[in-house]
Amino acid sequence: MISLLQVQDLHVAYISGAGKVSPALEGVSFDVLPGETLGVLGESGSGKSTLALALVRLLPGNAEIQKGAIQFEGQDLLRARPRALERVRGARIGLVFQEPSLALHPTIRIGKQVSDVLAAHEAASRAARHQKTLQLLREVFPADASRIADSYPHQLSGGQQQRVLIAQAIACGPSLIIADEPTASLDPTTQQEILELFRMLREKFNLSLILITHNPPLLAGLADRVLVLYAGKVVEIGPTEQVLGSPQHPYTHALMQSVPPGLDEPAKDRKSRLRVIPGEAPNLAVLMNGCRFESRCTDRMEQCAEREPPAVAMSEVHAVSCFKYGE
Amino acid sequence: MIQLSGWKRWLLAIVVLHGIVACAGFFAPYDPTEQDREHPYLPPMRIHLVDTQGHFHFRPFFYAEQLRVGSFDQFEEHSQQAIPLRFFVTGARYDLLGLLPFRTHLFGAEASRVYLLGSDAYGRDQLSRILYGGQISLLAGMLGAGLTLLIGVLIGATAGYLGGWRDGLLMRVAELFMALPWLYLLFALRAFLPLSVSPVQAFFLIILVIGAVGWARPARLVRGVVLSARERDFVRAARGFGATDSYLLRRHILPETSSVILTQAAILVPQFVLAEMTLSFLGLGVPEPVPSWGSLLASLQQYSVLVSYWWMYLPALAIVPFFLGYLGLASALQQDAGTEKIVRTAGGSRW
Amino acid sequence: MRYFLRRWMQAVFLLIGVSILTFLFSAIAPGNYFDEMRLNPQISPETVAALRAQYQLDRPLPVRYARWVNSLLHGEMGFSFANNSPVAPLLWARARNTLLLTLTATLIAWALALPLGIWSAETRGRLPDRALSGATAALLVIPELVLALGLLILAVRSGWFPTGGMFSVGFEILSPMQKFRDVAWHMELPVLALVLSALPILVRHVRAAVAEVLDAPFLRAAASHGIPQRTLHYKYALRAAANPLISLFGFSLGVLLSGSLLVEVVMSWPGLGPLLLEAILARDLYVVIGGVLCSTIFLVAGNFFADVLMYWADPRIRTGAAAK
Amino acid sequence: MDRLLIVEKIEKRYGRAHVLGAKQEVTALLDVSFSIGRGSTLALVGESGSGKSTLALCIACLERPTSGKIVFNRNEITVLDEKQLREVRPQIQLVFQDPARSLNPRFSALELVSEPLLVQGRLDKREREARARALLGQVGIPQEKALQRAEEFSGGQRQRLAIARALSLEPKLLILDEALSALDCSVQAQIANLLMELQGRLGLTYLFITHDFAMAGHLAHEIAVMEQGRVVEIGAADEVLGTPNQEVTRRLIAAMPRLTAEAHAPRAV
Repeated sequence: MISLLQVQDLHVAYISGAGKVSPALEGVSFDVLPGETLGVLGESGSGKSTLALALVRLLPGNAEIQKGAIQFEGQDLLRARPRALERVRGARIGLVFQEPSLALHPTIRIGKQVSDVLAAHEAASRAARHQKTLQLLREVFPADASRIADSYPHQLSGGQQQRVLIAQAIACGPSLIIADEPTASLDPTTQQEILELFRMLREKFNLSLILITHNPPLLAGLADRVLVLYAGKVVEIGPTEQVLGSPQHPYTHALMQSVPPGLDEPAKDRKSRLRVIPGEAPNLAVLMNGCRFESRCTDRMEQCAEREPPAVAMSEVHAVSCFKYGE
Repeated sequence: MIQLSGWKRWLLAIVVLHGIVACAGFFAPYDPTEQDREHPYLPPMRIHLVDTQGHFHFRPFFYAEQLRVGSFDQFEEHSQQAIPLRFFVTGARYDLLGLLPFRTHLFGAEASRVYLLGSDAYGRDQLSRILYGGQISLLAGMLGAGLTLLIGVLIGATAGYLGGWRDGLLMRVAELFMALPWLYLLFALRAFLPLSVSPVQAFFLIILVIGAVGWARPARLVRGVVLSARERDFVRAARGFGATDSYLLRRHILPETSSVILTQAAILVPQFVLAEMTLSFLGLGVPEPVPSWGSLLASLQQYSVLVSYWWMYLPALAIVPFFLGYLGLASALQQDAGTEKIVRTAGGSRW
Repeated sequence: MRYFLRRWMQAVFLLIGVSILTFLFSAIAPGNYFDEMRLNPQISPETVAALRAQYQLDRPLPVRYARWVNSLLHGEMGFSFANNSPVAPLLWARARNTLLLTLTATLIAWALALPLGIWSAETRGRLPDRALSGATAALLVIPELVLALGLLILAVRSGWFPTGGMFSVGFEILSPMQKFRDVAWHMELPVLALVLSALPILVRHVRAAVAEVLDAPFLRAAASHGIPQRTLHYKYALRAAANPLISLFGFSLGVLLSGSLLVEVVMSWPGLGPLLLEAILARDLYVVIGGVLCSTIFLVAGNFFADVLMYWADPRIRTGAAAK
Repeated sequence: MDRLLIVEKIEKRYGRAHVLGAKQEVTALLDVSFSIGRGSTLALVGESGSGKSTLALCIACLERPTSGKIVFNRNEITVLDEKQLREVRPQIQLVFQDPARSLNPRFSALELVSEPLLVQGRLDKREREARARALLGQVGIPQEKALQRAEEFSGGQRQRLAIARALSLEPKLLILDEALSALDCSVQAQIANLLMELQGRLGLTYLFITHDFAMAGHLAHEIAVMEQGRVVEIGAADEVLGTPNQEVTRRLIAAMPRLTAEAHAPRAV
């Protein structure tokens, strides 16, 4: 199958006012197939939010894409003109953000905000847009779409606001949705509802989905493949069951160990200590030669501090960047 | 070289400017009240290095001025009488910083008085009057700002920390003061105080009036900071390990207000210098013969002065470097605090 | 509607408060019109006492306040001793001129400040923004007193503008059109002084308000939906910045009213400024109180207008979510 | 078993007086009763707005319940006045969700941890510093970082600082108000382990407030479930998790994200 999105060797860095460069992403490569869901797993400081913004070229002014290529539906987004980008954003790629309460304009009605997205990409009459807006809102609010359309953001709950953002993201029939921690600020039950909604919409519109999160269990049962980011680098990528079930990279392995066991485990196991990763994530502003995880790794070898480990293919679909599996 | 960051550089500039005014006695060639009836409204003198014969002199000199023949207010240079400018001369006695008696002046001349910035109706030296006038205006501004901030912080912190009806009452009163355009309020307060008073009384009267006018805005700002600080988790935590109110205020809450207070100070001082100038300009401030920047400008209210003696406007320009310094300090402080919000609530440099 | 009712009540309480406050201060004040009169050897102490009694200045404060409120309700606002006339007509003649000056300056200043501020925010950190910031800083360090005097000297020396007043000699015989032009010509200089003194503050505030919104997450979200930049800046950003800008409007009115007071005195414009100054020098109590109250009414009215705008612009107020 | 804390029928209502309108009242807690045994952990689970944090503030003596009684260490603390409360508060310490906000950013690590001792007037300056350094060691903060300011620490380290500070007065009860929620998975695990280790070593009692059933199941001996200001279910952790009685509990348990994919509806490929 031909990939929908192909990211190659992406490097992004933040440049401080004093000209100090601290890399956020280094050599990130992956692809997304049509209709596929890719989970991006990373803890704070791993560069996962930077990745989301870099994909649609909405990085803040102090960030710089240093090199790489982002092929999407046959064009390189890193070389696209601003007008071409406006035609891609919202129309072909939809974005869903972490804080829904901040991502909606506070003084414009919901319906208007959704139809503005349509207006930006489609030449249609006002009445047609209104119809389409209601239809879109019905996808996410089967019960009371028209009441929601007349509301202002502050009148909605966090979960409802997130649904509106999703409606905006799918408004123009995109082929890819990028969701950056879409459920982090929500209650557990609302969280499940939103994930369920993603699952439903994905089937219905044959969407590809990039789901970015710090919480591994969220990806189980939703993502087809998982990409693990650590300190700006891809450490492991592969099918979800393999990456979460039998992680190969020492970091992924340790991360999965540190998740509290589920209810299916016997009670006495639950009261034991969790396995933890010692130490702290590295400071990226300090130049490093070797593996980023070297100082915290239990399996470290001599070469780990000297060179960066290359990606090693465990199988056709599973790759790990670690010297444990050869050069 | 010491590298000074942001606001400290501006603070240094302000300190230097104030230093010059504070040592007015040294920089001013004459006593500000000393009259020279021979030379009323003398335009600023030209300082020469080359004489009429084309000879170059290392020591700057000026020509004595004499009345033009047939005129009673037009002067011309007396080209035969070149008077050299002397530095560190001994002249009128003054108290440096109000303490040390001194007689040395930065510059002066022997045969005739030198008027670098011209003279006024009584032949008083404008430069000296500007320098001495600055002492009154700046001191009034600073003391007024100090008084305002004291009242403002006291009321703001009380209202914010106590909350409840006391907060409501104090803030309603603050709104009362802010509902008035500030110059009207200043006028009203001044109107109800005695008109003809001695210069010293007038000076303190003005500080009192200015101080009473401006407290509402800093009070509201401080209250806002205190109110939000009081609800901070770290204040809760400190209460949790048994901290008393006075400890919380001292260690956790008031330090939060420091950047607001500093910024307000940088905004209020020039505002209040201007307030003093305005009152004195309108004849409601420090009376003659004591100079202040405002009363120096008062003569411009006469049409004839406006038309003929442009140098009477020079005192107005003296405040520009001071304003620049304070504006720079305020912006640098705000940038330091990392919020443009304070700029907005503080309202630029005027109400 | 409860919102308006509440605002209206607040405004009324505010005016009552200001009037009581000014009365209170006037009561503490040593000296009044008749004390100055007593210094005049040609007027006998008995006459002064009689006059004091006639105007009931010897009565306690609450009584005087009640009498003053009563005369206010009769459209007089007390009595001016110096002008020997009720205060209200005096004030009204002058207040009109002050309003003319202030409102014209407000309109012009806002018409300039909005586009300049937005432009500055849009080009943050780049050349237009830096140039504008420099220009506003330069204007900001020149206080209005200095500015007004400087402009006046310019007028006197160049002869381009009239040097004060509101009318030319022989104003009465001019046709309405000529009258209008004559007043407009006299207004140029004071309005220029007011606009130049208010403009830097307004531009800076507009810039800050818009710049803050341009950084807001919802604008980035809207951009991620492909909404074009023009719509983003002129529709989304301005609407979101409306709130601080509207409250800035009330504030700007206060600045300009104060500024106007000074400019009027310097340029001898027959507004409240000169009247108030004369009244202060003559200790003409009720005129001072009236003038202060008058300015408060202007400001309160301006703020009320801003509240109406705010209600219209912000649904959070309409739906009562901002009540807390 | 000996109960360290007994909460009986407490209620908390907030009244908001209004100038024009009538007084509005919000009920945050309604008829809440439970108890915690010495040296054990009770997890309080509920969604946002269920009244968990209000309850925490009431128990920490930072808010007064409108009615009901709280007995701590055999003393009824709901009847004490402000001065007496100041004596009790050190024995009950709170750790907040966001350490960035619960630590004064102007203070150094050492100042932060020794502040409670200073406030309580315990020990002299040298002893305080020695004690603070020992505490930093206990929570795994390296000694060379003792003089860094709070804002220079990472999120996990800040939470360690907050715990060290809470421990400095040797409290009997530690209230952990969503203390792990803002942290990354791997950091959560580190702090969870630290908490278990401290409990074992110092015999601490925990009130663990969370919306995360997985972590509650891992840390707690007993679980109480809250909804709309009430405790709707309470019992031993395994019973509540294994055989939930209430609809809310079942819903919350069902919403727990699980690593094993079978938990979810299989996806048609």
